[in-house]
Amino acid sequence: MRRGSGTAMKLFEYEAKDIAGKFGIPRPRGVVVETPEEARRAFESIGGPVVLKSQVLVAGRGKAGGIRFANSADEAYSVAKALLGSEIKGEKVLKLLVEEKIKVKRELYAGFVINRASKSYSYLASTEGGVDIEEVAERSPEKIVRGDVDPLEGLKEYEARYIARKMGYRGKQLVELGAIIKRLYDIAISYDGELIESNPLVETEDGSFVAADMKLIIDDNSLYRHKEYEARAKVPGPELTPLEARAKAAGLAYVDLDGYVGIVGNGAGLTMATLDLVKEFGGEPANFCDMGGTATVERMVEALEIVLSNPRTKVLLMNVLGGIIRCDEVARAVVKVKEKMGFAKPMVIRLVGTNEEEGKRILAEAGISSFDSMEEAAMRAVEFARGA
Amino acid sequence: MRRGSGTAMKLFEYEAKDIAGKFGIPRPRGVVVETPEEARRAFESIGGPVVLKSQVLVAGRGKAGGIRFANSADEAYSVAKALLGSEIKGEKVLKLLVEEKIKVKRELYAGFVINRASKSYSYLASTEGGVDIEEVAERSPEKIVRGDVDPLEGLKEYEARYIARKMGYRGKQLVELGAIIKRLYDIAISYDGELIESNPLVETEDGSFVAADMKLIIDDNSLYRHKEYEARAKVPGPELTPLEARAKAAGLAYVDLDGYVGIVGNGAGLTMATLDLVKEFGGEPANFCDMGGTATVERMVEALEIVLSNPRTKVLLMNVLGGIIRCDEVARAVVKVKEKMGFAKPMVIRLVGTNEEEGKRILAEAGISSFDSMEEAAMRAVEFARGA
Amino acid sequence: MAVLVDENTRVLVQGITGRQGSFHTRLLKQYGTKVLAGTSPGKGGSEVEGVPVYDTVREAVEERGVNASIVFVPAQFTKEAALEAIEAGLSPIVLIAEGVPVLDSMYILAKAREKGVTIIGPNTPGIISPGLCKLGIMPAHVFKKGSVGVASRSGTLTYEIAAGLTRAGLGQSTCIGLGGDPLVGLSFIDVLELFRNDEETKAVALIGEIGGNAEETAAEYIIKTKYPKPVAAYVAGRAAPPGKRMGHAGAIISGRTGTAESKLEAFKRAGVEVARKPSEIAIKLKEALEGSR
Amino acid sequence: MAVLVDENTRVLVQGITGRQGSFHTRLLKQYGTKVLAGTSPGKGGSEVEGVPVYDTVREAVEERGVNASIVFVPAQFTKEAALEAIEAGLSPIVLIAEGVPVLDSMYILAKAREKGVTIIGPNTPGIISPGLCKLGIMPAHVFKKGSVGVASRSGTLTYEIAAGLTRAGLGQSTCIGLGGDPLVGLSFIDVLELFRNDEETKAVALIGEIGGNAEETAAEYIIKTKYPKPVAAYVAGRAAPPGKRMGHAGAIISGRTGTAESKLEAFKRAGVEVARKPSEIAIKLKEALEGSR
Repeated sequence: MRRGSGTAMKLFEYEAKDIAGKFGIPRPRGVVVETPEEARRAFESIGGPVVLKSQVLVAGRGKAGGIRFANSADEAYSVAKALLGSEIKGEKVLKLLVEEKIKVKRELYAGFVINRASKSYSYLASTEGGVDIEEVAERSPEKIVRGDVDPLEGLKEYEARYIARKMGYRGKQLVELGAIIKRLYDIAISYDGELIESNPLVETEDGSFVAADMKLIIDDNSLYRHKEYEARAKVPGPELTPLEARAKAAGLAYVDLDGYVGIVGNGAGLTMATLDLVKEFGGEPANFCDMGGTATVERMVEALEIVLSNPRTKVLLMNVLGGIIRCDEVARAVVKVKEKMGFAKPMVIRLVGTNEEEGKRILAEAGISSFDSMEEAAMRAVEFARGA
Repeated sequence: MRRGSGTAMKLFEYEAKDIAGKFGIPRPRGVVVETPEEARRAFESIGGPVVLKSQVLVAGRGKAGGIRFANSADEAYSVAKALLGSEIKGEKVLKLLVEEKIKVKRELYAGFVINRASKSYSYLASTEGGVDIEEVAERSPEKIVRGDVDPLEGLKEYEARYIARKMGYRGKQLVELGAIIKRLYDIAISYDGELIESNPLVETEDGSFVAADMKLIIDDNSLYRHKEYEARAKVPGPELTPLEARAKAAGLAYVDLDGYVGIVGNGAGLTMATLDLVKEFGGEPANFCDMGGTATVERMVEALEIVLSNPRTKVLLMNVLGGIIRCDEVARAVVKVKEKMGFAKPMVIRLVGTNEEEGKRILAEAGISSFDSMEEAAMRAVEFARGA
Repeated sequence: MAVLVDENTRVLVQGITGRQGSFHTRLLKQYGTKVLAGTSPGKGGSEVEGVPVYDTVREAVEERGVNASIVFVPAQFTKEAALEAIEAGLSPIVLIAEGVPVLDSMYILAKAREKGVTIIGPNTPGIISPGLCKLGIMPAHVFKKGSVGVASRSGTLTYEIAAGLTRAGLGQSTCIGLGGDPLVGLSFIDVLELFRNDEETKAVALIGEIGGNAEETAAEYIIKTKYPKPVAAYVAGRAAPPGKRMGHAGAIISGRTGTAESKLEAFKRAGVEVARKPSEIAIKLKEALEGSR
Repeated sequence: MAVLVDENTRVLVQGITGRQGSFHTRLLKQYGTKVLAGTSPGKGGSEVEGVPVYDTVREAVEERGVNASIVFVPAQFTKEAALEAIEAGLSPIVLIAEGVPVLDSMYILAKAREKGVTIIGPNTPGIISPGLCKLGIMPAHVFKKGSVGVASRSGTLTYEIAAGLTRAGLGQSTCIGLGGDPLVGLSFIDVLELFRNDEETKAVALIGEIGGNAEETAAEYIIKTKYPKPVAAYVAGRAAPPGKRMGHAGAIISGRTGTAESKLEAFKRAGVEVARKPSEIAIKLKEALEGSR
């Protein structure tokens, strides 16, 4: 069973643009490069001013200096040299997308996102693009065209044209922009997009439209039908900490936090509530770790080892409400880890549910005390941590 | 504008089976051959008893001797020699499909057809296949499983399994047969099938299913989205007479008949009614020829020439109720044809509607009389033909 | 009264900027049909024959309150145009194009059924309620306001028969071309149902042809419902051979199904006056109407 | 009474021959749920835990009259199974699987809406009306028949809170796991509406978590409708950082949307009793119910 991980499957700009190109969305001419020399050749093949864009997954690369221009092959070389290998918000730049510089008349926004309330895709479009669209929506809602797409019908070409019309376009531009909007939707459907957007979608000086930037986030539950990205999804991305990466590989839902109470629970809600209780009692959680409702002994052991190996963790708080998971198996997993890792860090175990007595007996034999109440356990864990 | 022609776009068995194979429907191992020598090699590659099936579009090739068996390479050679180049119901055999002989446990029928009443695909399936399914439906309706497919939903895998269940299958067979039925539907949808059927669909001795025969008729109005068959559709098939082929190339709806009154009309219903009137008055129509409601002068001329060049035609009866077609243009077309072909055959023209007076004047100047009533015109045409 | 279209029909012309669309917009307006808007993607803001053009149906509905549509786009694009009109709730929607792929028609008709919208066609001359509204491409002068409801699978043959009715002094309440395709929106039964409930309609003419069994099911319906108005029918194609399409995609005898004989016999069994010549329709209906007075 | 499932619920188990399906069929039957049929394509004719297995839902409906379903097939096949159940008109349909692609859920939910069918989940422990019917995978012993309606986005946390209610002498009318995915069939509002009309339900417990704005809209609904029954709420995830999925696919703070603070404040504004610890739900509801006597 797949477990939700800390991140979704975000594509690099150049990957999203390759898909856009396949679907017939106009994009700037461009080349992906990995060396300054390639950047120089890219400039020459494009034959004019270029923009060099760091291919990273973190947001805000522009403000962080990850997007720069070059007016000559030499400049392209030196800019590429500066960008490649640098870090943007902690993410190393391994590739650049070198593109022709577009003559911008206006920057637009167009995108589709899963809407929880309407249980459908919502479209969002605006003639004020190139900026944070949520800000535009808040500041100038009249500049936003939005609506829902009937999931059974899909977005029709004529609805896409209606959106273009509401953005104020007519004639050939309306038809072209409508086609781009329709294709964005087609990509969303084809790639199980949680979010797809072109921001900015540029209206050029000659009146045509070019997707100057593209973002596509794939629903990671759908990756089995997108084999080309499935393998990459298994490789931990640069946005994961080492422990998060290890947990992901083990199929655990794990998030690193800044505190010192290591937490393992079964079930997302119960685990979140355990974190909340730790905070409530004045402690700080070191992590979120949900083993899931059906974890095997191996997975429990892995969860415990990951949490205990976090140097920030001063105390382990485990909260299990056994249902399908049996308390005796949980207890055995705890004892196993204790034996393997030694008793360096104190463990506070809350254990109720299926085979509860057997589980408690096993823990008691190993000299580990357990609690019935998760609140008591959380309080004790915070006390331990403070004492430690 | 495309006009309905005398035939639909029927695929050869081997073509339909190639599609079936692409969609994952099991088919007998087989090779298409065009010479006896190829048939010999086909036998050798298949390595066992084979069936040689004449690839013709006319129905009833089996009874006409177009399907024969061979137990040796030499026999395959000689059977192929006999079949290739022979004629089956007037259609020349150019290709044979040489296939392994299947060990038949039971012959089934499965197919989808456009149902005018329900305005949807209807499925039809039976454990009594290999025979005329309409006869089975009449004789033993309890042996037929039938139903409609919701056009907005399409046929679901589970519906296909329900059909297989109703045919009496269980277990692995139910799943396999269901999958075949679903794929037949998928082909129908993908290829704009007016009719798709496998008859017989064979249950083999080992309990698996093989499409021993396949039939697929494509809606010719959809051929623009099936480019691979579009070109072939333009080549007149062997089922067309020379005049039908010429009319088809001209975009005319034309059907050759056995009588002697040549008929040209505008509009299918009006033209059919003209034929009916000729019969009503004791005559026999030589053809059906509908120029359509918007014919150009060129098309009218072509229609007239085709009908007049039919050696059976003793008299021409033209029936035009001008709407978008203007009577003066019709008259000019008639005069043009008369001048070009001479006045070998009498012409009876009924002409009313837009620019009627002008049209009649033109005819009168050319010495051709015209009628207001189609019934009067039809009666006169029959009289002429009898007198001729 | 009349059925489906009348003086309250506010018409949209889809594909108004095309050759056929603009030509017929002129004729429709000449006839007095309230053509309030047209659509043509990318041509929004322009005018055709004084009719404002919009890029989308939705705008035409929002700004002009149209409630019915006639679609002149080519067969390949009819599906998209029809779906746009269906989604906007326009009804009836007249699909003129010949050669619409049958799977497209199937989808259009199913979607229309779901949304409760009436489709006329495809491959139809349209519908006319003489004197009130013409939503089609028929030559208007052969029709006259009156009390005969006409439903037909044919085009020119309908004009022929309507002209005959008019000459005989029998005007028409509404004439509907069902369409010559195998799958069309309205059946004879649907139309009989409409005419039954229309006070103005005193008699009905059905113009059938070979192919399918729409005439047979209509005959059954007439028997089953003891249809209260006189009906006369003409069926074209008695001289047609089996297995050949006679001009219309739907006019084909398949196996034993769809022969003129079968249809004529069914009509006779149902007590329908059967005309052997187109001109007899007017004669038979005149007799029936005079007899029923 | 209870909502959605009760003693008249005739249950189908889809995917009954699988490990999870057969295991829970035993538990459901032990609880007294009327499990009348199971499905598993190709396994028709066999039995699981004494329950007859069919190849298709349609057969199970025809032969056993089932009217609700619990679906144990893996996430990849949940769409097909759910659509089969929806088409057969079963309701509610409980989708257990975690990891259903969100586009699949979107389609399932839209289709269910169209057909008027209730979906619970995906990624849900299911629903239980204690003493009447369990249609889920929850440990039954923590629940007791009574008058508190519970709706939750969580699994184990629900058991925790239900156990607390039971210990405090507060039984439950119905407990519904809405599901931990971004798109699920029932919202808090839907469930509040059901509980409002259920006589047996005297008070409601809502168990929310970060992500989305289902809690905020529920709070608005409570204000707008002057909700007549006491409501207490717990929201998990106050300690969660933004931008990270906390176990559930739906538990993520996106930008400024979906924080626990926002939800807690909304509930407070709506007069909902907000619990800071899971155990407080029972205390607050007990007070409210005693106060209202």
